[in-house]
This record gives sequence, structure tokens and C-alpha cells, in this order.
Amino acid sequence: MADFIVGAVEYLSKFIFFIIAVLVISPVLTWVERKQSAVMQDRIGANRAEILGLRMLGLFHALADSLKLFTKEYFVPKGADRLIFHLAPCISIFFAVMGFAVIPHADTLIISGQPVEMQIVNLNIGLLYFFAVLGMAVYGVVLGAWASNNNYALLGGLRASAQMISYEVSIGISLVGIILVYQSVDLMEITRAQGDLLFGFLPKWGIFLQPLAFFIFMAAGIAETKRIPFDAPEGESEIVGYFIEYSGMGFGMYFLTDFLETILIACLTVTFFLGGWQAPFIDGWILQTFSDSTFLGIFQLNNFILTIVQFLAFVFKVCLVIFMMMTIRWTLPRFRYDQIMNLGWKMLLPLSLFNIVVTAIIVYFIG
Amino acid sequence: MPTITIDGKELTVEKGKTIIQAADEAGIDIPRYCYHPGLSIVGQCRICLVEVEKMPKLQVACYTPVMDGMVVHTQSERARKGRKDVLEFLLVNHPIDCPVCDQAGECFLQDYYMKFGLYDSKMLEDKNKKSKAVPIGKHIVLDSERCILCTRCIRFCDEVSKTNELGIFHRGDHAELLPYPGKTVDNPYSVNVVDICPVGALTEKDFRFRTRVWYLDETNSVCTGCSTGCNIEVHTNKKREYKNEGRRVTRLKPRFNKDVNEYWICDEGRYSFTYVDAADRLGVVMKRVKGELQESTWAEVMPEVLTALQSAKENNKRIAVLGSPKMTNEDLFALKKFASQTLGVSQMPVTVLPKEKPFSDDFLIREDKNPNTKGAGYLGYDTDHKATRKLLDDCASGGVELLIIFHHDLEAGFETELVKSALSGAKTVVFVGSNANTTSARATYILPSCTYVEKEGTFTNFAGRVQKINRAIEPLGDSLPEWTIIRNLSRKIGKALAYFEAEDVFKDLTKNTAAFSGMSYSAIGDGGLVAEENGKLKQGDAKAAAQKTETATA
Amino acid sequence: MSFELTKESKLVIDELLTRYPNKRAAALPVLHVVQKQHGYIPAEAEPLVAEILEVPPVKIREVLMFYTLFLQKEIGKNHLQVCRSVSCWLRGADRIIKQINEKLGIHDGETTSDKQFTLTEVECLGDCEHAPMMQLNDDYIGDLTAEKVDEIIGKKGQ
Amino acid sequence: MSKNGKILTPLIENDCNLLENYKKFKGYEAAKKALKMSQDEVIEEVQKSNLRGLGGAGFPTGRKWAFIPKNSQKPVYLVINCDESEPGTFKDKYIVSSATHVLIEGIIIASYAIGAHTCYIYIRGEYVEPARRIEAAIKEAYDAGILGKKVLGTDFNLDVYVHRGAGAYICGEETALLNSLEGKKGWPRMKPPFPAIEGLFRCPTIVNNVETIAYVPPIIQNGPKWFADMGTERSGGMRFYGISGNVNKPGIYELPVGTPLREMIYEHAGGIPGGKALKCVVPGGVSAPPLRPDEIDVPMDPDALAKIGTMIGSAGIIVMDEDTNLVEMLMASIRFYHHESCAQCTPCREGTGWLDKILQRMLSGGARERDIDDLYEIGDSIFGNTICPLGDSAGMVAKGYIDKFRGEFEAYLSKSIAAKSANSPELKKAS
Amino acid sequence: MNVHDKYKPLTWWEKTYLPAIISGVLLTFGHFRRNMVNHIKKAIGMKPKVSGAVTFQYPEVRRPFWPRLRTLHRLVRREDGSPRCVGCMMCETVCPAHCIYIVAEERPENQIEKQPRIFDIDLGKCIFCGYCVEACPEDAIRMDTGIVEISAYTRNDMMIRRDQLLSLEPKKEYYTERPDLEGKPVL
Repeated sequence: MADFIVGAVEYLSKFIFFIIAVLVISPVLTWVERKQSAVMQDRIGANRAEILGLRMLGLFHALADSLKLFTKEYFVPKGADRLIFHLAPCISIFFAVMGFAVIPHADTLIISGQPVEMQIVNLNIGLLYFFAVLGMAVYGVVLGAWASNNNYALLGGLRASAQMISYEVSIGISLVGIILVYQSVDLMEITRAQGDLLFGFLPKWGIFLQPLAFFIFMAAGIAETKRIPFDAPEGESEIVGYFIEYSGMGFGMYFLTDFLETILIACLTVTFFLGGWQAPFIDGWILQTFSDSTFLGIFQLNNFILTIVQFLAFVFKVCLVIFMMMTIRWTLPRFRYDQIMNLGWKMLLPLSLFNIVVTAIIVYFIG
Repeated sequence: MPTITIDGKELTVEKGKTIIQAADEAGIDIPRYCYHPGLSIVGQCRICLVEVEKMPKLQVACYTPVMDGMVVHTQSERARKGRKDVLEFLLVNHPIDCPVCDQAGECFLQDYYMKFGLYDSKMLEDKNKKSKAVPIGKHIVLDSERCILCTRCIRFCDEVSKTNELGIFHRGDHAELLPYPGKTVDNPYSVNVVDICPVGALTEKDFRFRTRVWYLDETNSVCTGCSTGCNIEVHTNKKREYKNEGRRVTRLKPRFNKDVNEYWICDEGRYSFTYVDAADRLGVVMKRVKGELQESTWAEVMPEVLTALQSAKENNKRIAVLGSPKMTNEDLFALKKFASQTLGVSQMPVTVLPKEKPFSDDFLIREDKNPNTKGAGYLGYDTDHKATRKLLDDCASGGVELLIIFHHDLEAGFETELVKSALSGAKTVVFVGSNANTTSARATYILPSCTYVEKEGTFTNFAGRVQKINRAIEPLGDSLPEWTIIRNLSRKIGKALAYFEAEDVFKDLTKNTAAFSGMSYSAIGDGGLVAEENGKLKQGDAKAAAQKTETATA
Repeated sequence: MSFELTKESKLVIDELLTRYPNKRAAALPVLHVVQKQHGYIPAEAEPLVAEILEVPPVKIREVLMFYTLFLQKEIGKNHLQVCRSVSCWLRGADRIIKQINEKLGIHDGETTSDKQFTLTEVECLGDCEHAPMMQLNDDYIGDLTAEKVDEIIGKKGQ
Repeated sequence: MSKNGKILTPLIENDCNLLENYKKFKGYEAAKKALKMSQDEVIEEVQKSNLRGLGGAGFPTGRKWAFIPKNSQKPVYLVINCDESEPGTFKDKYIVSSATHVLIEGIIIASYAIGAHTCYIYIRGEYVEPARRIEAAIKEAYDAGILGKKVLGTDFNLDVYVHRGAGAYICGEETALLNSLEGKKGWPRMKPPFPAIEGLFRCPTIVNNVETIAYVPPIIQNGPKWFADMGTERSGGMRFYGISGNVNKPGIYELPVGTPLREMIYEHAGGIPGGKALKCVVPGGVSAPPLRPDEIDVPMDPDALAKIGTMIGSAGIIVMDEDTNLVEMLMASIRFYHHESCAQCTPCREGTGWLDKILQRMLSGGARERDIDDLYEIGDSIFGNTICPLGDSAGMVAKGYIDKFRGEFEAYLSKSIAAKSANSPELKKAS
Repeated sequence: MNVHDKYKPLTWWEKTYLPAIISGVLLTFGHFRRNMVNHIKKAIGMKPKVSGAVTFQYPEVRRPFWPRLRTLHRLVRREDGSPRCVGCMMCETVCPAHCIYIVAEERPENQIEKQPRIFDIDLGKCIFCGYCVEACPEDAIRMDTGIVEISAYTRNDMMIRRDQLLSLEPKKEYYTERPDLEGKPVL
């Protein structure tokens, strides 16, 4: 019973912490996106929203946006399937949030001698879970598009589903290499396995062991988020997309999903290819420098500091990846639809298959 | 039959024809201003210059008769240059006020400038001033500055209407087209001069500034002003309806039919479309409640009419039907079939002659102002005025319970007393028509029907020529074609008529009426076919009809 | 203002009509007769002539306005028609016209206020050997000089 | 026949508008002779004489007569064209007013030859006195039994009427004349049909110039060879040349066809006043393109003139001395056409007005660089595109002056433009 | 046939898109770095040589109009105040957005017979292409009012009527040179 309570408290606190973090970060990301693109384009960016004369570099825009979305009329078009119309954005955001459940943020934190995994749920099939969740995301899109009773929305939804399904294949197969190399489908295990050094100086990160898979994963991952240059499903300014009929918070949820997926893909990229929470070279140093004395009564000092550092390392890496994804978004023009399909099926898929074969051979011989 | 070559095309032409006529037949376009196939040839505008081999000068195509072995070039360098020069001269004193000119868009000067001109103007001098925007008749406005003195209108007034109102006065470039002082161009065919004017010198008052011609849609139809059945084009403005201002037919233009009206139409017919959107137009179903006519709906009225029909039928009370020669052959046939099969009505009059004899002449205007009296006769209606009187007498004496009247304003043809007693004699009076009149004011039910521009069908003109009308605009309000109303009634009572389009009715009609046998919409085409009382098409027409059907089906 | 044909004119016209196979052909001679009687051809005369010739009045008006010799309004007692065409122009028709302009204060087509003179500039009158020349009413006066013009105006103007 | 070999001049000089005077010159002998011949023989004689139409077009007269359909059901008409309105031409005036009876005799012979029983003399409206004279002469002839029923005692009937025009140059064109005669506007008709087939009142009609008809009696009298020998190979006899403009003795001169132009100007017409130099000659009425002084050695016959690009027309020679401004001269000519254009065909109606406007503007100081080319092009555009030759003439004249005297025009233009820019300081600055 | 056929085919390396992506990212990142440095410098009180942004701080700072800028339409008036427009409907014809509505009427004066009775522009539809100005044979419609802030609460309010169009004046102050870019960006 006590175990259960402790477990429940543990999961609940992790969950709440995580939910708040993610829901705060997403609006902030909208600000980041605006500001970053502004700086890249010799502009200033959003800076007008102010509270009591305080402008905070435009940070309040995120607040204003969400306020606006909350207060706007939630319009349901004539002839729409009302239930599904309401449900679809929820499905969309639900699976985006679900994806975060298996992301490891740091190594085990020991509280009162009790190990606590810095991961909401420690699934030994985390990778498969992730595939499953990712695969469900397309439903939110397609159902929303269909329920709108709008031809353009439906066409957008069809484009979106075609694109997402195409790229999911590549994502999945590109990660088979990772499974082969790290011999696990548990994300915690995969991350841990990246802690070793290769040839004595190179961290044994996925990006070094599986460079090809990294590129494939990145490309396919961006395509999964339906962001430029793969924004054929929605194409804000030119081609109306699957959520054309959504307004208010319905649109807001799709909008949020967009950013959540961005973070999710960034987290996964970090977990698989950039060593996850690993902070190479300094982890050993921390363990040696700080004692394992008790800290604040319940923590073990070196373990606590290490966990913090690992968490920061993870966050830092995720930010880096997000920054890269946004740089790409503001650099490249949109792919034509046929180019998207060509890239997915004729380039990424064969390459990822090739990657498996090569990896398998190497793993077989090297052991 | 001389054989000539125009632009490398070898043609065999009837002797005595001129080059332009030969070219027209072969589909080669030679520009023209003064030449009009319906008028005499004067050859004075000189725009139709063509090069004829072995002739030193350029020849006017409109006047030069064809000769065997003639080789004509209409597009040679010299011919084009000649035309361009003539065009330049025409524009010397022609004001370039296309923005305010109603002819813009159908102006021969514009067309040929784009085709042959396209020069930069050398003209620096002031243009000659002449009178502008002078109303010269009830319907016509003259702008002398725009006139290119092609004399088409003068020849029309001399040769066709034979009224001689117009003349060219003075000479040289001061020559000016004007009506004879004190005279106005008000002959019954006057507006035709506007049609034949190749430029904007003569414009129609009614059409003036209403719209631009390139916004107009054209639909082939037949004039319903009288029994001549002149072929017309209905011009409507569907894309820019705000220009209509409550009037959906913009204008009517005559359409060439060598057997009926050639190129012309009378003014009366030209402005006969006004009833389509007149103030008295019926657009809603009405029924009488407590002595007052109130707006209603088809859904409400149809069952009531059916009940009235049913009860009259069951009680063996008479039902009387007064058709109208304003209805198409299809309407009349459906009515006849419904009335005789289901209602058991045998005597069906249609004619109401007006009290005063209307104007008529020996050219196009006929005394019978209904488009389809002949067709009604072919379809077995009684076209005698006396039959109508008998029917009204019957009603007045109480022998009729339900009376269905189509279109007629009975007071126009009968004494008010008789009409009153007849209409009050019948228990139920159903009026089917497009416009309100004294009869509809006394009806129990008013079922609005379409006008001829809102429906498809055929009319049979005074000579038995069956001609097709087409839908140019959408029906107003609740109005429906008469045959549709009858079909809707027939669905609930007696034997249902299985018609979905007017063409279905016509197919049924041709099978059951001898006069129309062998006809079809595709065979009627734009020119029409002649129906014969004894049941057979004329020999030539039958062949033509067969050919037309063949090509249509092919 | 109504217009009536005099008896003499009617007789002349009747004779003229016999000369031609159809009546319309007599248009020019009849109009000449009308003009002779009235000094010019008033608008009221047109329907009358049209009736005599059995043509629509507009055709008569067309003819009337086509020919320069038919006058539609009253002119002065002395009609000075000065030739301005090539031969006369070569020998100074301009000077003659200018002289009349200045002397009488009238220009082409105008009549003096006392209704004595009307000046018309005309094209060749077929008297080129006596250029410059003018036609005074029916008579040709050739070899004009400034003095001669003065003399004519002086003599007629009294 | 009299001294100097002149044919009609003696008649004019002796007032042959009176029958008694004409009788002295064997009057009406030729008519009697002709009436004894058959119709074809008369036509044959005229054909052999090489008599060509002297009104302007120069069509062989005999051949024209032969076009009349034989045994026509319709009446045949003879129309005498005395609508002499071409600037520089004034010969017919003399014939109708002073040699009237020879004209009447010619009419009798011509009518007999073509089988006409009615003849109309269309005389221009301005010729009041000549018309009066010819009316008198006709009356005289009727009274003497020369006209009317039983002409000169034969079975031939002939009525001659005078028809006064009313002031339209265009009516000198034969089809316009016919329209005018029918009481219509003088608008030329389209050809074919030619008047010989369908003319006056839609009947076969011969239209001849006064002078042409006047030469018929002498030809019948003296035989065709006598006449033909006087002229050149293709056009026989003599004709009247009217010389006007800057010459000492303007007037008409009856001379053989083919007399050189120089001889006419310097010998017959007495040269140019004040001994000035010659600048330009118009050889055949204002419609003929002008000649430069170096071209005046040309013999005055239709073919020779046609060869150098001009025409003899009605043989009205207009002489211009060195002081003449040719731009003004052209303006005077074009103004004439503008005034006389009948408004039927577009090119002539609008073109002449346009030319006139350009020239007026040039002369009132508004000349532009391209005006000369414009004039030439407009002239070229009018030429050949009209029903009757009036448009052709206008075009030809505009082209002719510029062709022959372009230097003159350019000089005028540059002077005018220079004067304009001198007068307006802005323009000066801009250029 | 693909339009790209006329270009030279991509090499294998180019087909991966990587070089294009990399060079593109380098360019944008270059800008990011430069501007970010300038922004930071400014934030910490150092004066950067150039500003990190070129933006105008609308609505406090307004960008000057170029003469060719197409702004709200207006109808030109004659000297007597009547519209110069003769209702020829050329603009209406050429308008690709079908946003002009004209109904013509007779003008009392005879020399110019026609004028518009109704001349509405639906600004909600207008795409400001300027074709109407090009098409006008009378130079009666111009897009030089300098009004660019067009908004309304209802669709009907987006209709601008004849009299409103006639009452507008052209904006006269145009800048013919490139205006100073040394504005003060607000971060």
C-alpha cells in the first residue's frame, strides 16, 4: 500500500511537473519562433504586447495569443460532425502529450535511498510505445479535416495523412539501426548506453554511430511535425489546410500540438542520437568531486548534482535541436507535394533500409 | 455558275452574286460598313477593298460581281493597306469617345481597327463638330459625329420601312446624317436602324448607358409580340445583376431567319419583353382567404386545387378549361392531355379577341398578337372567339363548378358584365398566368407561370412554322412553366404525366399530333420547321429535318 | 411663314415636268424656279416641291443642301460670288476678297446689315481667262482690280 | 474651214449662236449629210477621225457610241456635259454661248448615230448667260424645223432640253451628272453598268462633252481623214486649250493636238508677265499633276502627257511664275476638292478635308516636320480607292506637287518652323 | 514534360538537397548571429555599428510612400466638382477581383454624355492590383490617396461609395529617395 502511495505520488508529481513544463514551454516556443525568425530576418519581431508598460521583449504575446484563442468564438461549420469536430483537436494534442511519457530526462535520482527514474514511466518497450503514439497522431488530423465538412480541409487532411504515414515508415526504420547498436528498445537503456566512450574520446552517441539514421530521423521528424519545409498539409499563407474550419481553442489545440510535436521530436532526437541526458566528461568529474553525503535530508549530494546537470544537459540539447529545426523552418521554402512524396519514398526509405543492412553487418562482425 | 478563288479557296458561286456574298457563304470575313445583305448595295464606305488579280485597282468586294476565273485576295499586302487607309480616313472625323459610346464592344470601327488598323494616328487637326446626342425618335438617339455616312439607315428607311425619314445633308466632310426637319424616326420598325448602324451613331434610348455589351449573355428565342414569330436574341446580364435594376432582360435583338423576319423586327416586338419584370408580374402563389387574395405556397395551394378538382369530378360537375395562345405547344399539349384524359374536358377554347382591332401591316406586324394560335389549332383547341363566349355563358349560367383560366384578361375581349357573372358563376376559379389582370383579381387561386424567357418550348407561328424558345433567365419567384404545373397536378390525380423536361412533352406531342410528326428539338434548331395541317412536313423540310436529326445524333 | 407658288411659276413647272420621263428628274429646274420666285428656297417650300415631284421631302432637302447654288436663307440684293480657285488665286483673288471684307465688313457667307451685299467665296466659275473675277448675281465680272471692286460696290450700294 | 486652219474659232468669232450667222458657215449641211448616211456609217466616220472625248477622260468617241446596244427596247438618251467646273477650264462656255448652232448640229448627228430621240444639255448653274443663249438657239432651231418632229425634213425626231445644274463640280463626272439629271444628289454611280448600257433613267445613255460634239459636224463635213491628219497618231484633230494664270494673253486657243506646251505658253499666250521665269505648269485643269519648267517641251496630246505622269484632262493650262508659293497653290487646289467632294466615298470625303486642314495649318504657321510626308501618304491613300476620279485627282495633285517640287516644300517648312521657334522662346530653349 | 527539364540536371550530391540546405542554413544563421550580437551589444549598453533590425516602428514611425505605391482608390473630379469618370466600365471589366460596381446615368451636359450613378468598390474583394487605374481611359480613378489602413466591422462597411471616392484627396508628400534607414528599432 505504501509502495503504491509512494509510486502514485512519484508518478503524479512527475506528471504534474512535466505537464506544467510542457504547457509553459509551448507558448514560449511561439515567442522563440517569432523572435528567432525576426533576428534571422533583420527584424525586431513581436514586441507590442505590454502589461503596465512592461513589454518583456514581446513575451506577453504568447499570453495575448492564448487569451485570444480562449476568448474567440468556437465556430462549428454547418454540416460538420459535431462530436468528431470537437474531439479531433483533443485527440491530436492528447497523443502529442502522451509521447513525452517515455522520454528520460536524467539518470536515476535517489531520494531517501529510493531510486526514482527521471522518466514518467519507465517502459521497457519505450521505443515501440513512441511509435504507437506517433502513429495515432494522424487521427487527430484526419478526423478534424473530415469532420469540418469542408472540401479544402478534407484535401488538407488527406495530404497530411499521406505525408505522415510516408514519413513514419522512414522514422521507424531509421531507428532500427539504433536498436541494433544499443541492443535495447528501452529509452533509458539506450540513453545509458550512450554514456560510454568510443575510441576513448568520442561519446558513444547515436549521431556518431548512426550518422545516416540521424539525418533520416531529423528529416522525417520535421515532416512529422508538418512544419516548413514539409507544411503541405496546412501551408498557413497559401494552401489552406486541415484545420481551416477551426477557430478559437480548437485551432489553439492544433497550434499547440504543432509545438508539442516539435519539442517531442527534439527530445527524441536528443535521446536517440545526442546522448540523451548524458553530460560526457563532466559526469565522472562530478561524481569524484562531490561526496555522496546526504543533502537536504533526502538527497545524496553527488547524485543530486549529477541529476541536475544531466537534466540541464538534456534541456540544453533539446533547445539546441529546436533551434536547429527553427533555423531550417525559416530557411527553406516549402517542398512541392510530389517532392515530399519522392523524398519520403524514394530517398529516405531506401536509405534507411540501406542503413539497417550496413549496421547489421557491422554489428555482426564487431559484435 | 462561275468558279472563283478567294484566298486560295475555290468556290462555285451563283451568277450575279458579288464577291462579298461569295465570301460570306464560304465563311471568309471581309470587313464592311455600308454593305448589309438586307439592303441595296452602294459600295461607298470602301472598307471592303480586295485585290482581284488582273485588275489594276483594288475592288470593292460588296459591289464587284463574280466572274469565272476570278482570283481574289482579301489578305494581301495591298488589300490590307487599302483597308487600313480607309479606316484611317473613317476615323479622321470620328470622335474617339468609345468610353461613353454604347456601341463599344460591337462596333465595327473598333473591330476593324484591331484587325487591320493598329496604326499611330497622324491626325493633329481638330475634328469636325456636328450635333451630338439628338433624340430623333421615340427610341433612337443620333450622334452625328460618330456617323460614318454608310447610309445603311437611310437605305433601311427608304427600302424596308419605306418611310424616308433620314437623309445626308451637305457634302464633303461636313455631310451630316439627319432626319428631315420636323420629322422623327418613329416608324414601326425604327429601331432596326440602331441594329444595322455599324458604329455608335444611332443608339437605342432604352439601352443607352444601361450596361456594356460585353457583359451580355445571348439566348436564341422567338418574339411573342404577335403571331409572326420573329426570331430574336434575348440579351441578359446574368453576371452583373446589379446593373439590371429590376429588369432582367436587357434588350432584344432580331436574329436572321430568311423565312420569317430576315434581319428585322418591329419596335412593338422589340419592347414586348417588358412584361417579364413588369409591376403586375405574378411571382407568388396566391389564394383567396375571406375574399382577399393572400400570398401562399405551392405546398399549400396544390392540395386545395386537387381537392377542388377531385370533388368537381366526383360530383359530375363540369370542369371548364380556357387555354391561351400565349402558351407554348408543350404547355398546350400537356394541358390538353391532362384535361381530356383526367378531367374529361372536351371543349377547349383558347381565343379571346380584343375589342379593338390592333395595328397590323403586310410586313411583320400581324393582327393576332398571340404567338401560338396556330399551334393551339393544330393541337385540337378551338381557336374560335365564339367558343370562348360559349364557355363564359356556361359559367354564368352556373353549369361549371371549376374554371381554369390561362393568362387571359377576359375583360379585354368581353363585356365586363359577362365576365363578372361568369367568374362568380364558377365556384372555384384557378388562374394560371404570368401577369396580373382583371381576371386574376377575381380568381380563387393564382398559380404563377413563367414567361417565355424563363422556360423552354416551341411556338407555332401564323404560317405553321414551329420555332424554339430557350430559357434565358431563371424563373421569377415561385413561377413554373405551365406544363410543370399541369404535370404536378397530374401526379396526384388520374394518370400521371411522366415529363421531366419540355423536350419530353414535345416528344410525346410529336408522337400524338399529326401536324408535328417527325419533329425534334434538334431538327427544329435555330431556323424552325413548318408543320402542316394535314400531318406531313413539307417535302423539303422533312428531308432537312431528317438530316438535322442525323447530324445532331452523330 | 407659308410659301405658295405663283401662277407663272406653276406654268413653268408644268412645262418642265413634260421634259422628263419621270417627275423627280425635274427637281433641279423646279428648285431653280422656286429660287427665282422667292430669292431663296424656304424650308416651307420643300414639302411643296416634294409633292409636285412625288418624292419624299427628305430627298428634296438632300438635293437642296448638296448644291451650292440653292440658298436656304435670304441674302442681300447683290450677291458677290468671288472666285478663289487656282487661276483667280494666282492673280490675286485673295486681295479682292480682303478688300471686300474690309470695305463691307462681311466675310464668306455673310450679308451686310442693310441687306445690300452678300459675299460668298466660290470655287472656279469657269472664267479663268479674266482672273480674278466674280459673279455679281447672274453676271460675270472679270479682270478685277481694286478700283473696279470699289466701283461695283459704290454703284450697287446706293 | 478658215484661215489658220482653225475649225471652231471662226464660228465663235462670228457669233454662231444665231442661226443666220451659222448658215454662212454651211450650217446644218453636215447634219443633212449625216442623216442620209446609215447610223453605223456615222459611227464609223467618227471612229476613223480619232476624235477623243475632250472633257477629260479622253475616251474615243466613236467607240463609245458603238457601245449602245442595237435595237434596245428602252429609249436611248444623249446627254451633253456642259458642267464645266474644273479650275482652269473655260472652253465650253465659248462654244455654248457663241458657237451654239454647231453644237446643236453635232447633237443631231450624234443622236441620229446612237438612235436617241431626246437629248439633255446639262449646263452648269453658274452659266446663266450661256444657258440663256443656248435656250434661244434651240428655240430658233425648233422654229426652223431643225429640231423637234421631222428633223431637217427627215423621219428623225429629236427633242433637245437644257438642264441647268446647281453648283457641284462632281456633276461633271458622267454618272454623277446622270444622277443629278434624275433629280438626285450628284453622287457618282458605281460602274458597271456603264451609262451606255444603263444610264439616264436606267436606259442606254451617251454622255459627251460639248467640245467633242461640236467637232462632229466638221468631221462629217470634211471627212474623218482630214481631221485625223491634223492631230497625232491616236488622237485626231484640234482642240481648245485654255491658258490662264500668269501669262500675258490668257484665253482659249484652238490648236492641233500635239502642239508643244512651250509654244503655247510663250507664243500663243504671249509669255509670262514681267518677263519672270516659269515655275510650274498645270497642263490639264487643276486635277492634272503639275510639270516642272524643264518638262514643258512635251507635246500636248493625251499619250505624251500620260507618259510623263500627268494628263491632258480638259486642257486647261495654268501657268505659274517664279513668285508663286507652291504650298499655297496646293492649298488652293486641295481646298477646291475639299469643297467639292460629294461625301459618298470615305477616302475622298475625309481625305480631302484632312489634306485641307493640314495645309491650312501649315500656312498659318503651324507646320511640322512630318507634314510633307503626311500629305504625300494621305494623297496616296485616297488615290485609287474611290468610286469616281475626284478622289484620284485630289490624291494625284497632292502627290504630284510633292513629287515634283519637294525641295520647294521642304524649304517652306524649314522656314516656317524656324520662324515659329524664333517667335516662341520656350521652343527655342527646348530645341 | 517538366518545366525543369530545361535546367541542367542535378548531380547526385545536389539531389540529396543537403548542400542547398546547408548553405541556406548557414546564410540564415549568419544573419542570426550578426543581428543577435548587435542586439546583445545594444542591450548591454554597447553601441553596435549597425542596428540589428531594419524595421519601422509602425504606427509611431511611418514608412514614407513610394510614388508607385497603390493605396486606396479615389475618383478624380472635374473643375466643377463632378466626377471625371464617364462610366465606361473599363475598370469594372478589367478588375480581376470583380470588386467594382458601376451603374451609369445620363449626364445633363451633352458634350460628355455619361457619368456613374453608382460607383462602388468592395475593398473586401479588392486586391489592389491597380488594373483599374491602368485601364481608365479618362484618368478618372487613381490609387494615390495614401490611405492604407482599411478596416471595418462589417462587410457592408468595406464598400466604398461614389461620393466617398470623390471626396478623397491625393496624398502629396511623396519621397522620391530611399528614406533614412537609421530609425530607432524598439526591441
